Amino acid sequence: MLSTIAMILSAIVGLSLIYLLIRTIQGHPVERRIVFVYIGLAVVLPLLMNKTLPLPVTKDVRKLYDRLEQLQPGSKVLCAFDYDPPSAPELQPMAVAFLKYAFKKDFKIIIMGLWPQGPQQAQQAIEEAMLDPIIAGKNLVQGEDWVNLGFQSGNEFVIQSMGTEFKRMFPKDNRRIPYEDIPLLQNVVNFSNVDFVMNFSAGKPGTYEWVQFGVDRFGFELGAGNTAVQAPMMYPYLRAGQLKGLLGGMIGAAEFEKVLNEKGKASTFLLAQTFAHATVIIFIIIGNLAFFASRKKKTAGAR
Amino acid sequence: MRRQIPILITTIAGLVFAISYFIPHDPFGESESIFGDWITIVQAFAVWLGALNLLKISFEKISSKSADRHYAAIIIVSLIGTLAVGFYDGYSGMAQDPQVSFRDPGTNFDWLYRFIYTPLSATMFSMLAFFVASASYRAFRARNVQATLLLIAGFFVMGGRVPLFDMMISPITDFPVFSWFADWIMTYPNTAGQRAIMIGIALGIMSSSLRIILGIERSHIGGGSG
Amino acid sequence: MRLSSPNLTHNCLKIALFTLSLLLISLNAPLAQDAETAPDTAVTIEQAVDSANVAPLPAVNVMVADLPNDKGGAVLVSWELSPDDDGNGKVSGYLVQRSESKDGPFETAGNAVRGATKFTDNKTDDDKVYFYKVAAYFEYLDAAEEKIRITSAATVTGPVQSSAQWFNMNRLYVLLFMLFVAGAIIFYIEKAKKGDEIYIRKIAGIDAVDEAVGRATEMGKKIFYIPGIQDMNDVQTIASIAILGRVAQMAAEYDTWLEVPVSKSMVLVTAREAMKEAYTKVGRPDALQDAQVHYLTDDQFGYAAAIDGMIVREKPATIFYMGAFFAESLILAETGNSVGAIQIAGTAQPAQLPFFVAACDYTLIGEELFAASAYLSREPRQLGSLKGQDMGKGLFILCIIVGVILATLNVWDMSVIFASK
Amino acid sequence: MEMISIWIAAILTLGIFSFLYKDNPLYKACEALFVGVSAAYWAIVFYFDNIYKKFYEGAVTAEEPDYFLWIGAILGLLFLTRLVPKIGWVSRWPMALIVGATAGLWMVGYFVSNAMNQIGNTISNIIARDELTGAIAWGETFGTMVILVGVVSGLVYFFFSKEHKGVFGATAKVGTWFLMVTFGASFGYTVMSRMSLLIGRVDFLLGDWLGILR
Repeated sequence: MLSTIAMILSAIVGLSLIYLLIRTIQGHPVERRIVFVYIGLAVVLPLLMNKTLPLPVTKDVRKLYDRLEQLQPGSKVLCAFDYDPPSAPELQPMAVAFLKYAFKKDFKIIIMGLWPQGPQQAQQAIEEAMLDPIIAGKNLVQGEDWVNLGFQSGNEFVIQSMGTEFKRMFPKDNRRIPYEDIPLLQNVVNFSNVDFVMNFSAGKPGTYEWVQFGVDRFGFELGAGNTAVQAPMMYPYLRAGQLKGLLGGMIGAAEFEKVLNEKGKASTFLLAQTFAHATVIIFIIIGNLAFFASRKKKTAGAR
Repeated sequence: MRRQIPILITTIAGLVFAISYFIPHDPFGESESIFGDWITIVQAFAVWLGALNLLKISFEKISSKSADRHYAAIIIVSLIGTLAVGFYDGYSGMAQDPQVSFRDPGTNFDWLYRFIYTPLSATMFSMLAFFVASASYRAFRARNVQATLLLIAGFFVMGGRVPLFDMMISPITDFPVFSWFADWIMTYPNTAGQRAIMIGIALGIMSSSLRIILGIERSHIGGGSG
Repeated sequence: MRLSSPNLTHNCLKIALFTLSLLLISLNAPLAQDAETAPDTAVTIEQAVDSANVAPLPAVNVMVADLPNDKGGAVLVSWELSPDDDGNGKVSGYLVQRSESKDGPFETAGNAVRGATKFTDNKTDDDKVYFYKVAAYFEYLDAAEEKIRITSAATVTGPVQSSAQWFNMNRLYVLLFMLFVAGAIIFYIEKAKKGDEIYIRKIAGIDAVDEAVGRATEMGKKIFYIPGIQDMNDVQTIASIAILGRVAQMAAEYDTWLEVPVSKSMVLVTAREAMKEAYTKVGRPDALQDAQVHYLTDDQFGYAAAIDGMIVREKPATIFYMGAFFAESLILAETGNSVGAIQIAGTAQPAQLPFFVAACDYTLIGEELFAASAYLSREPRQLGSLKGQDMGKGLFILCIIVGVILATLNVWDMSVIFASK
Repeated sequence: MEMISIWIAAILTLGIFSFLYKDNPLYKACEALFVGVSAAYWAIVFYFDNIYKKFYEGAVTAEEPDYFLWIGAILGLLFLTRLVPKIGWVSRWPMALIVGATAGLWMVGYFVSNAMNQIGNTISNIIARDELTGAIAWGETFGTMVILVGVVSGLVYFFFSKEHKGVFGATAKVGTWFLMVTFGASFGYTVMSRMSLLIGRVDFLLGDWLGILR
């Protein structure tokens, strides 16, 4: 019912864009608040439609998946959560999908954050992953199967220092259990004792720093989930092999969910994302048509 | 004295971190770790400086009867209130067995995080979606060759990363032409452009760092040219 | 594309092959983490009815060596896979043990997952000598859900001693290239200090400054100069202030009102000084008013909203955006565009450049901002650095071209000297 | 309780969104709340995860105290002198430590990761071959050439000590095209990012608050 109304409404909204085009070409651009309304509708209506779309999986996501598939059960994976709530719509679905997959594959997860909010986002992601019946059935134990080391200040200096000794930066875990008393961390001294590093990053410090002060110094393997703003800057690293795979933005998250076969939030947002992109594209076109029309008028007038 | 000591500290710290990349042996390896410890602590104090400074400015606003003193009052109350909750949760959590962290689900601090901090910060940034749309309608023009190229590339990436264009051409072909093309742009021209920018920035950082370590650049310690 | 070393690729392929078959068995058998001394010889268990319950063959060709290029305290133990570690599920992992004497007792140094061929023992003492053993083991749950581990025999390898190195040889080429670039920068700074002319090419956005200031004068409207939202510790803000000096000079000459709203108190002070200097230079120090440079707020969106309001009210003829900008860039550029101002922007924030290019008349891209600042200020430090960096770029361009030709002709793969770990 | 919490979050969300209509007291109040809560949030996390866990427990209550950490704490306290303008100049010491160390770390880090490794990856046989069959991979070969041309021409564009004339100028021009395509890609991705954030908020309003999704 709601879905049908939403579809009819979006058709009407779509048609009204033609009116907008005419107004703009006539030289009366509409107020910005009207544009705001369109964007609001472009996001609200598709969410109500509750439809999923087919999505091809790009090779950067596939690459990460292939690498993860090669990790053996029992592999130790360091997970750096470097983001805050504003970027959570993009990164949280990745983190949840990753944790679900990792727990199902019996990876040992070591969580840390270079952003103060990171470990808290990680707690939320773990909470959600634990709801999965298969994972719940494993009765995972904090300290043996996963550990949250918390946050440490110092940005890239934390990575640099961890290259020698994790314990120096994280003398105790989130629950203040001393590093040496945590079963999972026995014989984990520095990066040479973890099998893979996964980073969810919304900016600085983040994947940039992990590559520069981690991968290129200590030679571990790194995979990353990034906000879309940051993702394009990571392609040189991806090509040079400094990054083993990249999930870019919510679309990357949706692809990751697809390839891992974990249905999550990102996939359900795909339609809204598509509508929003379409709206922006249409606005750029309208704006530019008006721009050229006015330029033509001007040159004609000058003659 | 006021000038020399900071310059000396800058140079020593800079040299330690630059040299230890090449010489892992002590004293460089070890002093790097010690300096790293200090930096993490100093940065923690820097955050406290920010919070205290905010308090100071807000109190000043109230005492000077500035127009936005009401908002300054909100800042003071919310800042002190959150600090109180955080300290209470942190210390009482330590007394429990097993210990509970202030960020564990169920604590008051976590409630503040989920229901106050998260909606405020996330909504603040989500407003950019509206601004980007209105800017693309009112300001993003193909005013010259450069801007035209930019908009065309943006057009294909925006449309290709979601199944928008590909659905339109699905009656003709099943091959996702546009998403393939968006991917191609990202993998090749984007990599090339980003790489050129990256190399340029790396050289720029290298030269400014060099000037800082050698004491030629002193703006960070409140001095102009050397 | 060089994504991984051949050895790794080889192993990865192997691992991928038997991942699936092993997954089933291992689902309920996480690796034991606790330190315990494992028996030296194979254990046979009475209940072992399954053929899989026979101890696996040990790892072969175990090698131990000091971890190279480190600061000591680490030994690298490497081996070749146990013949049983081939996808039939008979190996669950490897147990690395060490002792200070050849005859033991041996203690656990660590575990490695199946398919792994190396382990770094990071807990060694440089003064001591160590012996290592690498055993393969198989783990399963018996009828009582008890975890049973059967460990293979293992031979003792050693002795080995860890040590610190004085120079990381992998990084020699990095050092050479850095010395070249650093040398060039210092050389040209000294040269510029002596007063030697250093040429800098014309930059489109900078040429447009005259025109933009002139237009404001003709129209009798204001000029806004926005120096970004970062403090004075950001090089972009420093560059911005240098450009402001030049713009202020022109504005003073033409007697046009130049307004600089800032978001950091340090920037306020510095911008005022730069303006004073500029106005004095053209002999009009009295024309400068304090209100021309003013502080708005530290807050990002608050700053953007305040400038928005100013632009809409005052409708300036020209707006400069120079410095470090973040998400507010598009809000500002859109509003400036809507009042028909000429907009000249410059930033080194890659993520904001698209918005400036699409919404402004001229944009200084990345390094052009610094070049413009050197070009206008003629300061030896900046000029020399710019020239020195150009030397670095020149060397890199040369290396790329020569390297690609050599690689394509299969003469020499030059990339090895750049790929440093 | 859950219900009240969600209502509070929803009201705050709408309060911020009210700015889209126009600047108003509710928005300003929400903004002030945000500034206060986030400053305190940071302060608390840095206190417990660093000052308490790293310094206090490492240098004061530990069995084998690491006395070196005291120097870090003293430098940190010196930083706070900024609050007192008269003695504020001492805060330059810790500042000098951070600036110096960052310069040293970055100088090498950027040079290695963003210059050396990128040059190394650009230098390759432009004829790409399939890893398994050894046949020429035309798509990858073309892509490799695109990257080669893009990197070189981009670097030429950022060359400032030579005039952009003739072949050099033409190359620089090609460089700007690459930069523009790069910025276009960035632009598209940024739009994508911003829209996702909004979708996240709308999902909260419609789903968690109003409960009309699914």
